[in-house]
Amino acid sequence: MTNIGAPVYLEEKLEEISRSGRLDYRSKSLPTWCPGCGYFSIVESVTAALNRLEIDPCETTVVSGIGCASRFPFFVNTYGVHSLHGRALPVATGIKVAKEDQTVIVVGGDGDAFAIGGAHIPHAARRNIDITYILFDNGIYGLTKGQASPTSVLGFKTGTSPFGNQDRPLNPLMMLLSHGASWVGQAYAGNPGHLSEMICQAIAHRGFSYLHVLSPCVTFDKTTKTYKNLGMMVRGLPDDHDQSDVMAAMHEAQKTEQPALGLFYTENRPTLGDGLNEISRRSQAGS
Amino acid sequence: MTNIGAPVYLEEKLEEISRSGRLDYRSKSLPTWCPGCGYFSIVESVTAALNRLEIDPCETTVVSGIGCASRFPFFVNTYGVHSLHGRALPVATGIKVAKEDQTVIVVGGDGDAFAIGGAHIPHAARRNIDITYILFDNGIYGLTKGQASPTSVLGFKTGTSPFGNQDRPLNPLMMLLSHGASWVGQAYAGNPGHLSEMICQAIAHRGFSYLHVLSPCVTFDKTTKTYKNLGMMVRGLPDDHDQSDVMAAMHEAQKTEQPALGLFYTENRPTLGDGLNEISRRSQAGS
Amino acid sequence: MANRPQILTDMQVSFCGSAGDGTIAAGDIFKRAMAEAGYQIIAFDVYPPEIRGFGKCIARTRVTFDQVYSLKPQSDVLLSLDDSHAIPHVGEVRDYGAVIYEDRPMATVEEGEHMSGHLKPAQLPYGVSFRELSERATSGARFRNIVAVGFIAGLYGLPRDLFHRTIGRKFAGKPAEVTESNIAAFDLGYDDGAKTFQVDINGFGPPPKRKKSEKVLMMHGNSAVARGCLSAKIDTFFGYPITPATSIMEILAKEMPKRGGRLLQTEDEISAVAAIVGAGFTGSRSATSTSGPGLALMTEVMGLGSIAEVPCVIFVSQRGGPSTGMPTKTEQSDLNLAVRGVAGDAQRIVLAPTNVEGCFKCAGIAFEIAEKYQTPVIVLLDLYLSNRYEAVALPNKNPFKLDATKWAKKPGKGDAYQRYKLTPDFISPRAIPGQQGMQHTITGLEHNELGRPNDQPAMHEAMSHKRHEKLKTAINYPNLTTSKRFGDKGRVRVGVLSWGSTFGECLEAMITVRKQGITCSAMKVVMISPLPVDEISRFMDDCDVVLVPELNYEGQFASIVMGTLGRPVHRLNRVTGTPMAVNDIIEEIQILAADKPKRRKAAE
Amino acid sequence: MANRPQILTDMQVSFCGSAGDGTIAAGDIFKRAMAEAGYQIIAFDVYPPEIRGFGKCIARTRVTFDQVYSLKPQSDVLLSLDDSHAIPHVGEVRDYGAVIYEDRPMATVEEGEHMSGHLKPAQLPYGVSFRELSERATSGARFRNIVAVGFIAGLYGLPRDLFHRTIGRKFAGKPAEVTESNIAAFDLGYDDGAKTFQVDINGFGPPPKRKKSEKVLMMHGNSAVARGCLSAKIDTFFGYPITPATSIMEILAKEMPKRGGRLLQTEDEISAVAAIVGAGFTGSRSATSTSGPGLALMTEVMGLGSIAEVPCVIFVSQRGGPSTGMPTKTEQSDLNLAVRGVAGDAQRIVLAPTNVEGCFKCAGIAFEIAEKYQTPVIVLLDLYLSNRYEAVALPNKNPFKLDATKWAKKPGKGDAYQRYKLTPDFISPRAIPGQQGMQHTITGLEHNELGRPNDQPAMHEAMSHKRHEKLKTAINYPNLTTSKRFGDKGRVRVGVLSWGSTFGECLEAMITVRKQGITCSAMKVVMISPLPVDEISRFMDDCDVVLVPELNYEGQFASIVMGTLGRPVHRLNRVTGTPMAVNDIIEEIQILAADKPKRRKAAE
Ligand SMILES: Cc1ncc(C[n+]2csc(CCOP(=O)(O)OP(=O)(O)O)c2C)c(N)n1
Ligand SMILES: Cc1ncc(C[n+]2csc(CCOP(=O)(O)OP(=O)(O)O)c2C)c(N)n1
Ligand code: SF4
Ligand code: SF4
Ligand SMILES: [Mg+2]
Ligand SMILES: [Mg+2]
Repeated sequence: MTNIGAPVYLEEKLEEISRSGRLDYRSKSLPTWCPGCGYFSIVESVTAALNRLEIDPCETTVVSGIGCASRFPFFVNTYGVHSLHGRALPVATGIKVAKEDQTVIVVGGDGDAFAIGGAHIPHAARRNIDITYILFDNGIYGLTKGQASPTSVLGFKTGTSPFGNQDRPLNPLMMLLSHGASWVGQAYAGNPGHLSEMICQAIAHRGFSYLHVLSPCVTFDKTTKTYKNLGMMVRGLPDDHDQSDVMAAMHEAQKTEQPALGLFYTENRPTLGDGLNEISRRSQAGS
Repeated sequence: MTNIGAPVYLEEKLEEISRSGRLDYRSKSLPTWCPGCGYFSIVESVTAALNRLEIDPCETTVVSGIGCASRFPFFVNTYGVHSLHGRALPVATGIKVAKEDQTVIVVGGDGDAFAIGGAHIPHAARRNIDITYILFDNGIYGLTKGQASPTSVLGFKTGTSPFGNQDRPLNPLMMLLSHGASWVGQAYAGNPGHLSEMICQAIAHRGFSYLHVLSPCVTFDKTTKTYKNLGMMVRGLPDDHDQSDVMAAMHEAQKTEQPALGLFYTENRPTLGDGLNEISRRSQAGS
Repeated sequence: MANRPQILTDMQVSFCGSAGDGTIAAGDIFKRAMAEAGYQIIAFDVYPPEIRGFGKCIARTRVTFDQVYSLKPQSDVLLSLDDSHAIPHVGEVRDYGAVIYEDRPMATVEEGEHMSGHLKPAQLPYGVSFRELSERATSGARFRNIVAVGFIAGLYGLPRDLFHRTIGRKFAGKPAEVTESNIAAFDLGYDDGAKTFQVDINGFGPPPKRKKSEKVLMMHGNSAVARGCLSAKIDTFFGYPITPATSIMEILAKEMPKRGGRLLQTEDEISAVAAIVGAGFTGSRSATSTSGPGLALMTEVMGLGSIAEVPCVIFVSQRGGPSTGMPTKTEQSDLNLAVRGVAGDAQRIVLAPTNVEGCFKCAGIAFEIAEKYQTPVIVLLDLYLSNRYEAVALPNKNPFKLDATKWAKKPGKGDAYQRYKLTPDFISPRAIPGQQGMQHTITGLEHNELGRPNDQPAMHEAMSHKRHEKLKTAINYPNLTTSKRFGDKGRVRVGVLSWGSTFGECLEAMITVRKQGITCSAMKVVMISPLPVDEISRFMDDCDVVLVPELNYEGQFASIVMGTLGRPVHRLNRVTGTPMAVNDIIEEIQILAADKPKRRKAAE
Repeated sequence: MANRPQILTDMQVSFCGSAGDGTIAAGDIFKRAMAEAGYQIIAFDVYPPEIRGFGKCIARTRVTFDQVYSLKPQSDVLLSLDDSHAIPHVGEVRDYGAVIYEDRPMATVEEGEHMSGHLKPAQLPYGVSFRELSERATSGARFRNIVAVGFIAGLYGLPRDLFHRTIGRKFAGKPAEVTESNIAAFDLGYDDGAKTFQVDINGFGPPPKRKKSEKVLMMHGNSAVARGCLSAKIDTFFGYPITPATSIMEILAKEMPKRGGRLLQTEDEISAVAAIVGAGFTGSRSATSTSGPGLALMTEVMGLGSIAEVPCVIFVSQRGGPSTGMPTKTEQSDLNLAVRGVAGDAQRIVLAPTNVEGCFKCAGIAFEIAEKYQTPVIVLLDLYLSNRYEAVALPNKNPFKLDATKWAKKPGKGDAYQRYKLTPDFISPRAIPGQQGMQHTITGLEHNELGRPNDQPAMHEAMSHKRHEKLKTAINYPNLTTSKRFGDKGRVRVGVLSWGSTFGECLEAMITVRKQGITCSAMKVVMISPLPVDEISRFMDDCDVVLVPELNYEGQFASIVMGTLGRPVHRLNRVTGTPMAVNDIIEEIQILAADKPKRRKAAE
């Protein structure tokens, strides 16, 4: 786990990919991200996971907000909604409630999720809606050309924090655990093998799964969350980590100086769909 | 602490109050709440605390959203903003950033805070803005005549959940701890002595203080968070609870079946105002 | 004595008291019994804004043989359960109408605070001992309101068993004693009323007979909306409580799950509207409901719905504004927001029903239109219409189309599905998740036919054109009356152009002035956006002057009409928080009719 | 040859290439050098929507002796750094203008893809070896764009040291080699240009002299807004990034702390506007900035600002809509939202500057007006105005009042302070937190003079009246030109009524058609809400026909004018995402002028 590989680009793997069937999940639009952006490995991993899980592209909907990360749906050959800044989760909620049999994946950036979209996350988690949320954390606003985000580190100089960011960054993993998410994990764009594995598990989980992906913005962050820095910081979860112990998960999540990759916490409990079915049952039973 | 007294109403204490000087903090409008509503003890405790801390009414601004709880500012003789549903915190942020020397108190209901206002709490907490947030948790939407709220218990039948609420309630204390609030406590409207003490401490704290007040809605909740039920559930924090240990605080906050009253966590760290001053200093120093 | 009617065929009863008196409940029993009997009903209650507290409540019910369109400015009966609240309303009782009040109030009443001292000479006073009768029936004063209902029923000789049935139904869930006590109280009141001096000597005539092919039900605007949704087979509903829209959601929360529908209370209005866009994308019939403050929060997502072309329905019940405003008062001032409150050029479909039956129709049709034109549809009510009760004849057969979608065919091999194909009717054939080989991504960015981001001038021009032209064709949607003219045909002195709940009052005013010899027509406009320009133009061509009465300060509909047609109208605006007084409209028509035919600077 | 000018006094240069070519940087050096020399400048760059990627960039700069109001439809010089992007723009070069392109591209170019094959007969081709010269100067191809700037400077004989200084300043923070390499590249380009055939034989004339009492600065609309804020001594700013408004916030983030101001990036636009309402309540001069999608989110809180009567300022830079729309294209389609996008009857003050200098003025005045009338004020720009550079003469003395508040006196003993006192000028004297004995609570509920909730009819009528009448008086605010007429006086054939960034093009069109013998005036309207009705009415009285050109589909300003005045206008709408072509306006004026004087059905 400490041996994090170099980023892997599509081009290099084209041969392997076309054999695998993954390409059926790719759209004809090539990603418009900056060369070297961490996001390339995420799109690659998502298509690989869908392929591996044999989920039909037409049974999958990918929902995003606005941001570099949120351009994602255009690059996959599933159904997609490129919605509004911060609103991917409620749009996805509508989709899942209306069409329980779709596999719904939500993608987006740190600003999209924890700034403007912050009201929605606790509710997706507590309701345990059966969707997968993949959060692309580059610690910056990429699309608007580099301003501080809720996960920007202290002191980071950006367009809107020219004298250094003074607002303590949020701890997304702690938050999601406290909201009651039933699957919480972390991965790193610079470790695509592990990323791919985690995405597979997250999609396979029945309930709300939250995967936090650390992903460098090579254009607007040359100093803090770079491949170099992150590569030195990330570590694996302890071997004896108990994935069913929420306090243990929080304990690990506190160590933000050394972000751990892996599955922090998982539990099985009724999903929102189960709850709605229960309501239907009761109403038809006459109470 | 286990000996929770009966609710105390203004009328009974009128004599004591008028001697104390607290009445200077009361406005001429009498509360329009239902007789027996838990909120009466909160308004009483806030005025007592301001009086005890000798904060001039004109140096205090109370900000609220919309809801029964949010009618609060009309009943005190400070400056006040009765703002919009869910927006008390950002309005208060504007006030405090603009006028650092005002004592700013935010009040509001569970729906106001954790449903529509959910995006704002993490940011008030992480910035450590020096305001006091008193949350009136009755587990229901009072003003709109009884619908489920984010803290309604499972199975609770309300206007919008006639077959029983299926959405797992949020755990506000856990959330605030995970957001990095620098003072997190809990009180109960049925224990006004302790409530008063906590409000005093919360206002005195330098930084963002969050006080969660359990308060029955006697009109729309006859079955779950009643005086009777809450009175049997609440307990004190363990004697050896370490208020500087965030993991210990979370451990206690997990026990929602037996809500603990007291100060869960506190720390001293720079406030938003300190950060903004630091920015000014750096900018004037030329970097 | 000349004014005094011989047989009463149109009776309006107002109950007035404080929140604790059971005022609203009394009105409720009265109107339900009369509707049950087969009369036409219009009823509207006024509440205080506080949850508890002792604010004034008034429950007004108008009972008629033939259909009418609004409450009358003058009631036939005022029943006071609390004189301090009711005294200011004595003036609204007609000459030779009845004023009924507590004869023996509990506390001694101050000089001048008892109703008996405030009656006008021609009004008929009935002092009744509500409290004593209640105590006699049930050993408590709690049933004063039921005694009062009984008194009125007795006074007019209305069938006793009719009321017994209504009372029985109202307390069906409760222990048997509750019903019994209520009936006992009612009967004592009835006996007292029956043996007193009769107010309208020939009593109240029997109700008209009904057609077999319809169910007549008494309901308010919000329940009619809920019924419309259920008839149109709504699949999903996402909402957030807000007065005066909440009851739409509360009714659906009870009814949808029984029919396999799903309802979720979201964390706020933004999530609610985002969720219906998500649901709409999947082909689900989805709706939300809110009021002005919530609609303000929804504007951004509704813009997404417009450009991404997603069907969904938003019910809006307006209340007094701006901002939190007057949550328990009525107003028509969210029209601007509904029609023009959106970033960029995004025209919307906005329907505004004018009565309770219209609420049912517009609610159901909204789903059809949303699907057909692939766009958000707003249905605009107000507190008055949401809470106003009418006896409505519902068709026995479901009148709504259950699929109005133009579906796409699977594209040929190698061809991609074009979600935003430019077509002669401006509507792109649709595909939804789950359909094989039709995968696509919808977006709020300007896009090409495939849905890929594209901001080239020609593309933006073509797509803007498509989106606007598409909506224009909705004016001719077959199952919907988008506008309709009533009253005199051909050239008229005054035309009244009206929308929403106020149309009832306009119609009454028009009928009245025609009797006075003024040529007059009234046009209701149900589709406010896009505006049925041709019909309105033709109507205006026929009118010497056009009057637009509205319950808002700015004359919002008047501005929309003038802004679209570039022609002047006269505004009549009231912001009292109450329905518009028919007399105000009549007066304004009279002034306009008396004026010189050509008034140039009319727009101000 | 007749068309060829002898001395060039008006030069427009377009650099065109892909994002990686340094196109925008080349334009930037060129316009800065020319502004520094003292010429008048208008410049506007067009970017691709992606962060990276290889989309087209065009940097257009117009350099003139006297003030002009827009870019010309035809450039004098097109400099191509990438022929695949530049070829479609050859048509916008005038006859006998210069087209400059890479003579020796790196890769072999396909048949038909080299610029030389696309020139029109009368255009002058200049093939230059940018790449080779760059490599010669710096051993790399990175400085092709600087070579290109040098070539143009040489071609026109512009002072070499002027450009050296500008380059030096641009790279001031970087290592010395960077500046040296750039200057070397520039010089090689210059030498090459100087020794070639001269395009305009007498060269470009010397710049005009300046007045001492003003600073002339080149800046874009957003920086002018930021400067206006700083001159008005802004205290607090709360904002959330969004294209094309972000740079307002980014400039203020650098400048405010130096002056003791405080700026906070909030979690979203709702918090930003809520925070400025909070700050405004305390007496702080507070502002935010956003674009259409953010404004949509702000509507609810802005309604609170209106009814609670809190001063605050919202800068809005419009982009292509609806929804996320076209973030890097210009449009004027958020007008409806700005003026009418609010729940309830809440009129707003909306100012729309028409040029960069106006951005400065409106920004500063907005704080005065907000304070004076105790209300939110929107200042409406668009991407074109936000990003357009002009040389602006700023007054040396601060032109803005630093306190425009009507303050309250402390009430007498026993009297309560009335925050919403009804006064003859409709403005209630203000008090703010910290002032003793003036405590009060502001609210979004309808309220009485004390600010206590009150929804009685008379109170709501009085307060609605107060809020609307108050704003009407703002039309006469002394330091602000709310509308102004240009061109012919008295009766004219065609009047052009215009707002925002498009006014420059309207002015150019008006000047042109007057030379053609058409009587014409152009009126700019700077205060869009409340509308200066009298001035516009008088203007319309003078015009046979009125034309309203706008960069939106629906003719939003036209509808507002018609909706307010009830009089028809002609719409001219373009939604290309680019500034309006002056020629389009000219053509439309010509058609209207040629038509019969009376056209009735004009409104469509
Ligand atoms: C309502 C609204 N506000 C602001 C914006 C501008 N905006 C677009 S993306 C973005 C932030 C992107 O940051 P993040 O979510 O971290 O995604 P990234 O680009 O870093 O992948 C912002 C502020 C918008 N599109 N809509
Ligand atoms: C934007 C908006 N949405 C909805 C409402 C209606 N509303 C008023 S208060 C309230 C909920 C109140 O619940 P809570 O915050 O728990 O306060 P409580 O009344 O229980 O004290 C709602 C939904 C509103 N005023 N504004
Ligand atoms: S700006 Fe940053 S996040 Fe956006 S595509 Fe480029 S590298 Fe990736
Ligand atoms: S409704 Fe409930 S919360 Fe509201 S005042 Fe009454 S008891 Fe209190
Ligand atoms: Mg980011
Ligand atoms: Mg509550």
